[in-house]
Amino acid sequence: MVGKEEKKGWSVGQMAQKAALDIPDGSYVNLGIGMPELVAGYVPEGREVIYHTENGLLGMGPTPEEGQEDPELINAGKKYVTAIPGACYFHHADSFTMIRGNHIDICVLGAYQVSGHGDLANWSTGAPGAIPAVGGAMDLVAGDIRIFVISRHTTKEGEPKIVQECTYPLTGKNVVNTIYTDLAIIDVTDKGLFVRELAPGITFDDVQKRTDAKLNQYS
Amino acid sequence: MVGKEEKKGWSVGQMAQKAALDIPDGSYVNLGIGMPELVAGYVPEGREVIYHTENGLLGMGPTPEEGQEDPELINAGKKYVTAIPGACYFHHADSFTMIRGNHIDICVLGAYQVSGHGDLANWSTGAPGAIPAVGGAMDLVAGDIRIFVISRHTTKEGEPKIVQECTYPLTGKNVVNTIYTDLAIIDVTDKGLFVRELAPGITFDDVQKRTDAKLNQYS
Amino acid sequence: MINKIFASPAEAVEDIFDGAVVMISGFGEAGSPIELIHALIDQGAKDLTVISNNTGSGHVGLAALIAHRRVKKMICSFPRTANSKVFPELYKNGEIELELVPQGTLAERIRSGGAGIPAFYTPTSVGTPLAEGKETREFKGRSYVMQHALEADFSLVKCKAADRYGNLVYNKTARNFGPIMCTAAKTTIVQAKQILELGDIDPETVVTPGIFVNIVVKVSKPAEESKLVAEDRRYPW
Amino acid sequence: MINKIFASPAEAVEDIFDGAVVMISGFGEAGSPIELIHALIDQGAKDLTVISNNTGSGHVGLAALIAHRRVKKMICSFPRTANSKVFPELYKNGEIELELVPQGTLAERIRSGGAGIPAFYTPTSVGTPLAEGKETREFKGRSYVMQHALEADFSLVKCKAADRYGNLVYNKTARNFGPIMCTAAKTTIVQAKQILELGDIDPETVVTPGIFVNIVVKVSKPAEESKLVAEDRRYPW
Repeated sequence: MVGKEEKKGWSVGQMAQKAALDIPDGSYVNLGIGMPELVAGYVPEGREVIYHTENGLLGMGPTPEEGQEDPELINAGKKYVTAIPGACYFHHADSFTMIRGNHIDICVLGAYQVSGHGDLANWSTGAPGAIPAVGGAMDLVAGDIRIFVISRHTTKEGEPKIVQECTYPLTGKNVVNTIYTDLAIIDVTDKGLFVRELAPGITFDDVQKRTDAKLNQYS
Repeated sequence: MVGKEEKKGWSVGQMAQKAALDIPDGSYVNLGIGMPELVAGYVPEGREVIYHTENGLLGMGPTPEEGQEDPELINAGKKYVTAIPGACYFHHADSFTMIRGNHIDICVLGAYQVSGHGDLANWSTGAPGAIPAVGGAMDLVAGDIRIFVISRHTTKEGEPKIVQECTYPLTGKNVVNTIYTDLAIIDVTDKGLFVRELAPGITFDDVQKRTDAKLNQYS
Repeated sequence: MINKIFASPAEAVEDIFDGAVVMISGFGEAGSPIELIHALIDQGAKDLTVISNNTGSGHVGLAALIAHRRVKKMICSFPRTANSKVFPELYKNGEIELELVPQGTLAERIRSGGAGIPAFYTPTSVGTPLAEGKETREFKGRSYVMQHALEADFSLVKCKAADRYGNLVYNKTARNFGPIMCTAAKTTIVQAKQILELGDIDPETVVTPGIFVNIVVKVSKPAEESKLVAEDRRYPW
Repeated sequence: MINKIFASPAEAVEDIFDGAVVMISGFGEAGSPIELIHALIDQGAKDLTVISNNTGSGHVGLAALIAHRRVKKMICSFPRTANSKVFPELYKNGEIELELVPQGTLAERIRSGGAGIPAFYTPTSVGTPLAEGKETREFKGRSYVMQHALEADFSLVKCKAADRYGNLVYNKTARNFGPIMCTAAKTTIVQAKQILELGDIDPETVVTPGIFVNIVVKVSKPAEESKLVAEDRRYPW
């Protein structure tokens, strides 16, 4: 579709910051592996947000200092973490009670593809020979938790990731609420995709050109 | 059927003792309210038996000394109890995981009626205007837990409680393993009811006369 | 900042509305949030559906709520206990509805409500009057009954100690239905004997994670139901 | 007398038979009972179906069990992780079966197996390839997939401390699948860093009640999987 990636738009840190701004004070938040983990670093001062990691910790804190790592205190991405005062540990069935029972408020995930109706594909490219691995992604999107997707707007090859219909196997149908890319913040609504904010120097047409699904503007 | 109750046969304490003898060392046991509670007092020396009470305690100990009662440490019959070293507390869903999941080995219950196929009726007389109340009885008999019934052989009016078919609403179908009465120990088998032991001075015919269901003798 | 501590039982129950479904913890008096129930009586909400194992004793707590005709329907496993007078009377007169549920099924339905499981199969009650009208199904040659999740608008729960995040620990067999009821309501309201600082509860020993709790109120000396019943006290006094 | 303490991992796993279904606790290396798995490799049982969240790392623990061709089928949620080499290789060659289950569904299926619930409905995976061939059903206008319980012949679990009744406590996020796997096996075998006297574990803080545990063995200094993988160790050494 579009050639090389351009230097305009938000950095990854800025994308994380935009997502963080949409997390209200007092929220219970699950952050997916990778780019979503950055969001924790940008929550505005004065907001208290509690992080859940599905492997059994509510009240996840930052990465431990060197030498303080505990192989039995990790997050869902198997990285070393810490626990804040007021944290608690629990087993996997209780952890997914928090997820499936809609007790978590917001989940931030990465994506291979998001469709025009908010379908999400983020667990398998469906490529022959690939080892399928799903983890907790399907559980996180199955309930009424608000789903934020944070992702570059296009693939490394410049292919759109926001598509009319996903071609990769779905994680869930009609589950994404908002998409944060390097070019724009896009809300998924009953009436389609609406661009809520554009990155500096980016026009609506720039974004539409790099998007397979039809975009709309709030009037 | 038969007139007055006779003085022959086992006392209530002896009935409890007979049931206790059939509880192997190391068993996890749930005791119903009333006569079943007596069984705990007769477990032979050297056997370690762990008592479960479905309101959230494994390792229930004896009645507390006077003045030591805690209204937040009770059994399923709402009586004051104690907890032994090695006990633990848990919530109701976990408690019934122990029951429904067949982790409890033996449950001793009272009965209104037991049928010739081991059907049990012990929660409602079905009388019009009676307030139905089921508690945990149906859960206790639903799995593969061995069910001991401890009961007088007949009602106060001399009516048989071991009947061909229960006339009271069922607690469970084909659930009872052994019946301990003042007259006999009766095993419920695929081939019918078998008298395993007679109380002193009681003949097989004495028992059959006071029983509506057909009894058999082990050959 | 997260601070779930409210100043009084009255403030804690303020939003309970007419027609609400309310879960109330406790097994007999153990774990029954008597001060929250009394605050609810004062507040006045009516036509409630109450989910609780029993129906209360004497004329205090849940029994008093029922006596004041605030409860349209009880969902419970054991509506008659030694000192339960109010419910049986109303029930015999056809003035209150009853959905009788085996105790383990009641617990599992509540747990399912909290866990986002709409329905499950259980062997409990197969072949009994309590399975009548319910869907049954065989798995591996055995019969099971399908049961639906229970969810509530509010849960009223008693615990031993809480912190401002809503993390809870309980006391002995007063734990009973508390932890699962906390998960199954839109708004969970808890009375705690003690309020602790964040971190005072060892993260390994938290029984109810704060995510399941919305409102905590300190009641440092809760009334003992059995004493009130023995004195034949009636709420409101 | 009840004494569930066995002398060695070798004795603890002695009865595991060819074709057995074995649950193995752990999320990555946290909570993985590596000494029990190594004892199982030495013991020789084969054609196993293993239920575990991952498939192990490097050539130790679960990855080594798979490398020795003892595992016929894996039931897991995430079979590829950074250092997972053995499973992907065998899987690509069609030498091992895989049943891929979403993580929360895996947990709930195990919990159901332990709780005597044969099947339940979940919203997870509706409309995805993992729901294909499964029964779906609507409740209150939403679609759910029916999922069956998972049960095992044996569970291998790691914990922090145990007593002779089999009461267990865990360490931090190494708890993960341990408590539910303890409930879902005919025989639950646990390796504990510490053995405590009865009563040393506060009855309010027991995580796994002893009723769910059959065998406990002390492994005071369990190997750290990540270190072994970094050193490229292979079991048996």
